[in-house]
Amino acid sequence: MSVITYRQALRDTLRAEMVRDENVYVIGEEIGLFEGSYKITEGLLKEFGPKRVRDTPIAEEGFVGAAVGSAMLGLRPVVELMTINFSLLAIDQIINHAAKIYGMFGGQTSVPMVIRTPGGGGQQLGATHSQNIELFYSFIPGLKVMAPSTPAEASSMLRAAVRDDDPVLFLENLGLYNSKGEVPDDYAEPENDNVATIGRAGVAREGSDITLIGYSRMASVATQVAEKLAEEDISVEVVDLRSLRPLDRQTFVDSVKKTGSAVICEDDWLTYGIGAEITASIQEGAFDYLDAPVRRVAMAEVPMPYAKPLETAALPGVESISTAIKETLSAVGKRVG
Amino acid sequence: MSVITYRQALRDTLRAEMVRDENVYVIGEEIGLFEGSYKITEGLLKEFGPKRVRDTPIAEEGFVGAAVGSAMLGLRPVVELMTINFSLLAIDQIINHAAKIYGMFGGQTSVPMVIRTPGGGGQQLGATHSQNIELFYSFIPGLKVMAPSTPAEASSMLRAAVRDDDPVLFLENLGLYNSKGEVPDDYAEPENDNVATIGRAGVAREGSDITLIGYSRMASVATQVAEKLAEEDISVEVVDLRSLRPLDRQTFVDSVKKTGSAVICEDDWLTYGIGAEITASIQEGAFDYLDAPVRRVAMAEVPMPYAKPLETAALPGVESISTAIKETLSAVGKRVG
Amino acid sequence: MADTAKPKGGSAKASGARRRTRKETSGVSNEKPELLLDYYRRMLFVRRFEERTSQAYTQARIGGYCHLNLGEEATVVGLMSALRETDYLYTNYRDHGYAIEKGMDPKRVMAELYGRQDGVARGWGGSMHMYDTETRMLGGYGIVGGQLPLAAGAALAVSYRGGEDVVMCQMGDGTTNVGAWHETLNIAKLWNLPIVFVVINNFTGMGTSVEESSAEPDLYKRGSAFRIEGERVDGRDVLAVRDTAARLVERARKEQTPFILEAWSYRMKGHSVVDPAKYRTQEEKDEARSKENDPVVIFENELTKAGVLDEKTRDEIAASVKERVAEAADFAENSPHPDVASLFEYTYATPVPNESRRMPADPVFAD
Amino acid sequence: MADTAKPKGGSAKASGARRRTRKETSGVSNEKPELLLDYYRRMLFVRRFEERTSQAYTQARIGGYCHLNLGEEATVVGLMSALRETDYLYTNYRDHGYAIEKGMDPKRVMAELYGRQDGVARGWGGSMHMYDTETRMLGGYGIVGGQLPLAAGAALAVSYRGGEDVVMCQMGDGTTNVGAWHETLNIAKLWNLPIVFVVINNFTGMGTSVEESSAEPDLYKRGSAFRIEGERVDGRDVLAVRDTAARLVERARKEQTPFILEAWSYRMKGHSVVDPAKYRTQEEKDEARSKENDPVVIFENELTKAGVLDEKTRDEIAASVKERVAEAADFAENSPHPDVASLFEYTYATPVPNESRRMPADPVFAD
Ligand SMILES: Cc1ncc(C[n+]2csc(CCOP(=O)(O)OP(=O)(O)O)c2C)c(N)n1
Ligand SMILES: Cc1ncc(C[n+]2csc(CCOP(=O)(O)OP(=O)(O)O)c2C)c(N)n1
Ligand SMILES: [Mg+2]
Ligand SMILES: [Mg+2]
Repeated sequence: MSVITYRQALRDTLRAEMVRDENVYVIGEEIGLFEGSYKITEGLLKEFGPKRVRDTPIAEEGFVGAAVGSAMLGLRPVVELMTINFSLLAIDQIINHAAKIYGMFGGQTSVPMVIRTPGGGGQQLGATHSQNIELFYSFIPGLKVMAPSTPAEASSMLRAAVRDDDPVLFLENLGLYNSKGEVPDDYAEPENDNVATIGRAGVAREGSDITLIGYSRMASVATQVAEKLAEEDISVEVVDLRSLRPLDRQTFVDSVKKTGSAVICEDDWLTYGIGAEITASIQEGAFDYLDAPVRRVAMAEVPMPYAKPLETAALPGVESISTAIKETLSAVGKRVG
Repeated sequence: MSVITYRQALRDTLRAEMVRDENVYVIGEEIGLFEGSYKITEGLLKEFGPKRVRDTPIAEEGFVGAAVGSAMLGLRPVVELMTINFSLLAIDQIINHAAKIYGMFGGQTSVPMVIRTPGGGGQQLGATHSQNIELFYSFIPGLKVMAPSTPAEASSMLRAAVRDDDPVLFLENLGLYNSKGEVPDDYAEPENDNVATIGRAGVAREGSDITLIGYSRMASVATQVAEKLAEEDISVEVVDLRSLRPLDRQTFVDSVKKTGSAVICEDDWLTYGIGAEITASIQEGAFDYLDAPVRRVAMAEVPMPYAKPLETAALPGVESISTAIKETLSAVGKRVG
Repeated sequence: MADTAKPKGGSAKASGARRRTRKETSGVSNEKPELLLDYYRRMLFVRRFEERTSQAYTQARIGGYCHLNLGEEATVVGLMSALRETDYLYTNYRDHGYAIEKGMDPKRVMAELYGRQDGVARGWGGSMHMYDTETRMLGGYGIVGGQLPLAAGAALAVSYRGGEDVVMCQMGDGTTNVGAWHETLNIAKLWNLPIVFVVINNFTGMGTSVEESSAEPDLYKRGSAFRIEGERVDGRDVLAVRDTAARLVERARKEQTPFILEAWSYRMKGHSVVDPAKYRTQEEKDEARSKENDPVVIFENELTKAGVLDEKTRDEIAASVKERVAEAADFAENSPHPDVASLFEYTYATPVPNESRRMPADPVFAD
Repeated sequence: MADTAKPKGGSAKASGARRRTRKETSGVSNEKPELLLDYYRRMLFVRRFEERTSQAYTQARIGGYCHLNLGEEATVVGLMSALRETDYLYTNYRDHGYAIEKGMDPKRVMAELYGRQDGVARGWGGSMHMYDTETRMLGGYGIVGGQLPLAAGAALAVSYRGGEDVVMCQMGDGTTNVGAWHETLNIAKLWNLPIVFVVINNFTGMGTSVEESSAEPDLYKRGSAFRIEGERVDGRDVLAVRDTAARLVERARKEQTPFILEAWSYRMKGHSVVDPAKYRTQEEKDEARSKENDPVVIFENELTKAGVLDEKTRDEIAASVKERVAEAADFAENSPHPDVASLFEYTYATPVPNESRRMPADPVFAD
């Protein structure tokens, strides 16, 4: 085991997949000479040359669509969209084309491609650059959506995404790139077959009092919350969704059946956010086990302000999540530490 | 009272608003000479001329954005997007611009505009032309989203949308354009001040056994279901959401508190669909009143197939909704007719 | 850039005049009779196929949006004759003729229109979405301009692998105004992609004219923003289309660079089958449907005048075309509807756990 | 179309040479000294303001993305001098200088950078989103190209009402590759809108060169796809920029039609404050920061040579600029942070029932 950053895990795994399969190439804005806005493609242009590390003009619709077309002929593009906010410029090619081509033409041609893109607020980037809109892609049959929260997941899940024959939206997070974690020693080997299963959630930490559900950066915040509350003798089970589409309902429903209550924490807006589906699924799958309503802790429903105090107030964090957990536990009559 | 179509209600109200306020103009593809793909703008070019009825090139991003810019200077554009599917080409202008300008610049300039667009499956239009993606807009703070289901609502709600100072996504439905209903005799008068309140749901039909919730076309299907089940002595209360953002939770939660159970019917896909939020809200707002899990009847999660039998199977309808209602009622131990 | 014979806004007279001029420099006399008859047969086939399609639509055997190639037959046959079998094709939703001419079995094209299991896309696509991996027709697309980036991507894959293939990307005049046009052509030129963008100029989007929608109405010149060469050709003339297209396709293959080809012709009917085209004046309607502008009639007359087509052959061809179209309709009629049990077969190519396979009435949890 | 002095890929030598050529035809001798000193003062102010901004960013007083106008001072001042107060301006995120030059109080611009209540956008926008209804600077925008359709829409509103105003829409070279460029310019020409599209060519997007991203690297020529005239100007030369811009702005006003103006100059530092520009060679860095290419130095030398600027005046100006920048920073520092209680004030202009005003820890139902 070695301890590396989430960024390093992505970069090295991407490199390994490029070594393994020469149909894999990366494409996006400023990923070559500039080495990526967030340096995930550092060194790749030098190693693989411009054919396999393709800098594009600012033309999200054009180059995402071109990646889709190339995938129709069997290449395996890994697209970088600088942030998920800019995906709105390419969303027609993602939703109306990448996600539809397999089904709309009766299963003749698959579209093996990955779109890597970071979400994440909290960087004072303002209203248009701080959105968490993975919902849009998670909603679409024909797409798969993955959201790793640790370096180890980032590696095994990116490998899975690249090897899968369907279009995968691979959600990263600005707030996770520098976070560290353990990975297997061979995580960067091209021969590595440690491939995550798309469509599976995981229990990141076991607990018995309540289930706390998150994904991406909020899964890691959830773990912090659990650690903090453990000191107050509250035992929180943390479920990391990992895959937003398909959604592994059984894993979190089973957890709730065990604990009897749940809180969801999410970086996106509450109304219609990812947590709505999680909540709806819990009430349907664990109706008789629920001792209190499922609570959601999400971003305040405003365009994200630039000013730091406003931004901080708008975002969920350890404090607000802990509050919701304690309120839920008192609603079910469990002792609150 | 007169009985007219949903189409006529829209057309005549639009005309009346144009007469009332000369800052109101309509803009979109094929709305002038062609009189609109679905003829909502019939006769308007002739009456108001090309300045106020502006045919555009096929350039959704460009003309929607231009409408936003003109609204910043105080015009009140009513944009037609031929179907909501094509809104994906303009979504950056809608979400990153129209919805952000008021907040991002600290409340200096509002964006008084309406984007009218129909959703709707069931017309054999295939995977890219049959989507119900109002979710994307309903999720966005800064936008308002309205979804009328009857001619009377279409009229009073369009009037409200045009007079509101914020960007409103006004959802119509291909399957509703020819549907008929009563409207007040003066519905087409420019002086008419019958303006709906944005942000309010309504009880479309009272009942006591169960609450059935829908919006747009599915609200009208819900009423059909209620009528049919009434014959079997099942009393269904129908809630028409009308406004998807803001969402009037209290109205449907109050209904569920009365009936003790709920089913949601929706044309969009189940996972992460509009119904997820409704369900999540019900479990939070009426937790102690719910006698059975809230069920959702939604579209099968596939890209919409062209072939009629497949399309029909994929869509919710009176049958499938009735089934879910009866199953829910037997789960709560109520007599099923 | 060559500018051959284009009627601004579509005046039959002007175009007729220019057309004659062009004719002096090429024509049927240099061609093998069998080839000419083959083109004629194919053009007639597209014509009759589309007429049958229209009829079937009216009889509610075909649903959805349905756009026909009526008036565009010479362009369809000319373009497809310029491609190798191994070349790739992307088109818009007005794709029936292209599908057939690229090599798909008309029976299966008609079956697709009927939404049947033997359709080229198993009934999942319908009129706007003909597709066949085998013949390398990689799709009709219903989102205006959606096919452009895809086609460039296919060319990118060819170039990535050092292949010899060319991609042809068809679209309408109105499509040159979408953002994807700009982004795609820029990329195609920057990356030296072997692709020919073909703009079918029928002078109108649905009802909006080229002049009202394109600030540079000479569409083949719009490549200037990318240093892409363009040519215009009389799309009513199958030989001119074939020759110009072949020249550009071969240049794209050899020079590894994109080109634009604008082919103009008349849309004989409404935008789609259900459109009565009320926005057209009677004069415009007459012009669009006049014999002078009808590529099938034009070619028939030329072949007759040149002695290539006699009455007997014409009747034979008409009969055989009629029969094949009838066969296609029969085949479609008798092909089974897709099985509802197959509804979840085509959402994903790689199956993974927890995919939703719920019918509308199913609860989220099976048990 | 005029093509003045543009270094392909940016060779200082070549551009220096061309620059001299141009100088023979215009210059400081025809201008009033007070005006020249005013330009100088304003350019220097932008320079020092941006340097202060950079420093404040390093001290974590400013957050988010932060893009500076360093190297672009002559362009900023020249362009803004060509506009009437009543004309409208839209820009990209590299907007501090424009905001100030369009008339906003630098104190409030700095306060916006600090995210404070007295900021021009009350702290909601930050560096990329300067905005002020009063001075008709209708926004810096962070989505590349997002401002283009908006600016055209503003021009549409002017035209709708028969007004006299012109809209200027600023953007970078990389922005000419987005789809919105195409859609917007086409519309602007079709609809006869009074708007000037200004492309600031600093030879690069973030790190990608114009040649690698634009198949027509002579950016002012890209209007050819819409029959829009374009000109190029040496953006290091404040008078040349002012004159060319003024000519196009007045033509747009009079002729009610759009124009393109390309102004080239060097980006002295990285793309944004945090970018060390490692992808640039030492030679490129030297060139971008050389005195020969520094618009402030160039103008200072010219004014000195022309006898307009003596040492004393220079020092006075330097001191007054320094003081005003310090004042701005002080003002910003002392402006209060926005009140968290105002978080829900700016989501909607028209309040309606059931708006969400929940903080993250709040339940969906208050009680
Ligand atoms: C993005 C998008 N916008 C609008 C439409 C609706 N639409 C379908 S066809 C059409 C006109 C296209 O005109 P043109 O490109 O000239 O092709 P033609 O139909 O004349 O062959 C329009 C506006 C669409 N399908 N997609
Ligand atoms: C739609 C979109 N794509 C990508 C980005 C990221 N981005 C920000 S600035 C920039 C480069 C812009 O270059 P240019 O237009 O030349 O302007 P400059 O920064 O040189 O002034 C990019 C790619 C963005 N903000 N928006
Ligand atoms: Mg056309
Ligand atoms: Mg630049």
